[in-house]
Amino acid sequence: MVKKVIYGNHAVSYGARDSRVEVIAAYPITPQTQVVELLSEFCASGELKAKFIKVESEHSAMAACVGASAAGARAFTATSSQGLALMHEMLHWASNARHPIVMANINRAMGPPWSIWTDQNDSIAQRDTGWLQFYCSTNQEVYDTTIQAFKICENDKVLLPGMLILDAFVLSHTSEVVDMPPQEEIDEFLPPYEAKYKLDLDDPRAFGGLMFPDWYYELKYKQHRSMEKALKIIEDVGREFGERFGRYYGLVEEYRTDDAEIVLVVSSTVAQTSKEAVDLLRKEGMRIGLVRIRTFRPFPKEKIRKIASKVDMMIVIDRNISFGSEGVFYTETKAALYNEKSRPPVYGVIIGLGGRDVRVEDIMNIAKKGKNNKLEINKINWWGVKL
Amino acid sequence: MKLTIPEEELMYEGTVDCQGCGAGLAMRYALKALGKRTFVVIPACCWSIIAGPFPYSSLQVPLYHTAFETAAVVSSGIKAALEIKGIDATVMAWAGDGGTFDIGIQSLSGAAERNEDIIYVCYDNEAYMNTGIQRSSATPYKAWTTTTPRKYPKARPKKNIDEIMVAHEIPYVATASVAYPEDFIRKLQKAKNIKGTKFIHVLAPCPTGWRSLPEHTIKLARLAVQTCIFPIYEVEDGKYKINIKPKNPKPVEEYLKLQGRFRHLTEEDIKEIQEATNRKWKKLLKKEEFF
Amino acid sequence: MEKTVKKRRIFLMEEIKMYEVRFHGRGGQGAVTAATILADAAFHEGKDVQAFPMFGVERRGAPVAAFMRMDTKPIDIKTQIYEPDCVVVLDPTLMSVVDVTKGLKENGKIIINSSKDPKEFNLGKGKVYTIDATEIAIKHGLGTKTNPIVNTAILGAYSKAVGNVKIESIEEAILQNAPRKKEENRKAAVEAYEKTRGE
Amino acid sequence: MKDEIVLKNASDIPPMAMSLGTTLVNKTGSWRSMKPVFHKEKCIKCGTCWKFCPNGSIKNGEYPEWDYEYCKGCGICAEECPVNAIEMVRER
Repeated sequence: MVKKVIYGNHAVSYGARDSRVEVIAAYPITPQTQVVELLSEFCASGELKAKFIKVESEHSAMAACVGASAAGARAFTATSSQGLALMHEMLHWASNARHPIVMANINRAMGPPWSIWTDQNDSIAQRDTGWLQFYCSTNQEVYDTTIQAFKICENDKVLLPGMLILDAFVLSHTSEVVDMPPQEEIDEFLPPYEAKYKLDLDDPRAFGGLMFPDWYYELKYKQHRSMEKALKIIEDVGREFGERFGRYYGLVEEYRTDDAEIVLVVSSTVAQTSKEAVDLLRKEGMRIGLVRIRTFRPFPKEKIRKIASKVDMMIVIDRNISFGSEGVFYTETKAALYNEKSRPPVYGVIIGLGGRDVRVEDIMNIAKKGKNNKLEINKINWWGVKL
Repeated sequence: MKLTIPEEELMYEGTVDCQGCGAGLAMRYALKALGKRTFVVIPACCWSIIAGPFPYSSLQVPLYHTAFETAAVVSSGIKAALEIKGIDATVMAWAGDGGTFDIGIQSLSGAAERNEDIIYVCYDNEAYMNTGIQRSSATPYKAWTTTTPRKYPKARPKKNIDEIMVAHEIPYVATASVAYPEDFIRKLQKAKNIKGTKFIHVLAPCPTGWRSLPEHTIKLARLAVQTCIFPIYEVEDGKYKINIKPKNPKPVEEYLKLQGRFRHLTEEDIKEIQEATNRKWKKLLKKEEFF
Repeated sequence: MEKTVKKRRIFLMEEIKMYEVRFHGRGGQGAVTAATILADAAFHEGKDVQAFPMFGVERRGAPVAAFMRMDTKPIDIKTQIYEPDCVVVLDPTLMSVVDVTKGLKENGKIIINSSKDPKEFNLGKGKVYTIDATEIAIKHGLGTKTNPIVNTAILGAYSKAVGNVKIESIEEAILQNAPRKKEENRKAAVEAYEKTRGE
Repeated sequence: MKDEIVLKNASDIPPMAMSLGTTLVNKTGSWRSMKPVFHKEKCIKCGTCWKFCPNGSIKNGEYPEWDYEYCKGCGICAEECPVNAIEMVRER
């Protein structure tokens, strides 16, 4: 076991290395570059036996991964923001063709204006491409999730690509302690990828050709069913990982929700800062907890319903905005609850777009405002916007 | 019968290409040349349809359909996977002119610059035929397409993709024509044994889009060469060799007049095309002489 | 997942003795590396740590900052550092362009790479320590005369001035993290540790 | 190989559009309006017709044999035959 103080970006690289990825294709973009720099060194030193294709664009990065995965290799890439947007077409391709590619996306705001700082609009915009999405909150989780993502995505019942997501700078460029288990133990947890469907000289088949309306619909049904089945696989894999390595993961993380009246719905690093806020508010006597949505696709509707059934108020804090609607976690949370017999009021707050720092005081004040019925229920609460 | 090309057929009948399709014929030759240990990658183009549809395939080798602009890079990805798994096989990208000259040129250039070990074949029918004959940058000067009406035919010459590929300093660039299958097959077999990026540009007449007779496909593919409109040459490690040198090139008019897409040409237009053709042919002869 | 998280978080806020450090340097001087090495050293003493650069675009020569946070308990907070306990100044010429004491806690410490006596600095708050890290770096062949690399030497001064990370841990972290001239870097830190002057 | 693949419900298909059979199910002979008719006496067995058939619908033997189940009747064989041994006649 190695414990190291490493960047979030390097946690991705180590995670990919320890997952023994076979083909990497990537294009540099701030703030992702350290991921591919370290992977290049791993490949150059022979520490990782992988083919690294240094492509000319992110679109090609994903396309190369698609090709590699189609031929049965474990494929990996990393990107951010504009790069992810450029990949968009191939994200659909990867998912529709059922390639269990794993990608790290560093959440970075979309331009213009140029911004290199974090918010979730880049990955949220890819919500409907059929990728699993895991929003990570610590470097340890980044490393652990990279490895788990392969196991989840390559599962026969899933066979879908997965995206692990980390905040620009707040995680990508922040060094934290990361515990990396010995390679043999990871190999046991994550055996080599044996593709059930692949390009094969001995069984030559065509993949992805024209399909008339008589069957396309059924394929989409199957794709969605696989997403639904992934809910259980994610929990199973997270549990197995915990049993082996002592760190348990699931669809959501609950924090001090047992007797909570108010629950914050948060994600990514905002969730970590919010834990401090919850601790301080608890000290002041507020019965508050939080639920961190780790898995956004598939969306953990049942978990949200269960938590909602026990509380008086939910406040969803989004670091993204669906223009003309509202924060996307807010929409999804409400949608999960709409048909419940009793459900708490759900408030929506937007915060920290373009990397504006989210501080403990911000979260505390949001919660207090909610508690005092000062948040607006049918409007977006734009936290900290200069009006 | 006397056979001058390999007998083995690796393409099934029942393909849904138009009567007299040059692209269908080109694939038949390519698979004969490369054999069973070949992976084929096809981006959006006529062959996206010809190869299927679900649940059927017309090829006896593994085939991956991919997005329009990704033939070269998906092939790179497949090759990388095969290399890491120790599988020795040829990966062939098979794209139309739109997917090569236009939307696919970025990933093609990237793959060529990296010298990916793939064969990239562009079957050129000189327009977006699968979507219904829209102009591409491979469409010749003054040609009619549905987006270059006769009143305003294409105002710019065909892009010289071969020289663009030569400029990448890849080990092998060649042109070919479906009228000369022995030459095309020899080039593919040569390419198969060269490591690095190989680019082969094959002229594949399209009766539907060229407004020509289906039975004229070979005739046109031959006339294109004999008029020097589409010279057949190869560039190996930067060295030029013209493989078919018409002693007395035929007038371009013979080629143009068989195609409805050039029906509107005036005598002056034809003269202009003849002059441009002569100029380009001379330039190529000089290149062969000097390089 | 839920269970483990709760088990590990049973502390109350007053128990938190988080220590936050801000480094000031210029792009290319290795402020971020200094923060990372210090974090690594603290980690080896059993602390939980974070180190991060100023979130932005770093350009060679332009003023930059880097940060380090350590605690005896797990650190959840993911915000920037506004009120550091300590400030480390790698390049004294920055002091005329950057307010290095901004947000510094009243009883905070300031470590400056300078040949001057600490008393010569009148910053209005904090306790000043000085070390001529430039001279030490040149002496040990770190960087060039025009561009000495002082980020390891200054950590020796940190250890002496602040005392919450042992010099041995810093030496160890330097040996593990310095890309080259490991031993020279270690010696520079030790020499700086010995020569650090306080008010 | 020529059999049509019969699919009834979602469980019959793989999770992606993977081929399960060959295009031999498409009897493209039905496209034909003109049919190549072979005049054996003129044939010099040069193989030109076989070589240029876009779909490989001419089989190689001592003499060429047309696979009318698939031949689309494009007429290339007749056009290219150096000795006019192939004649295109209207289908009835």
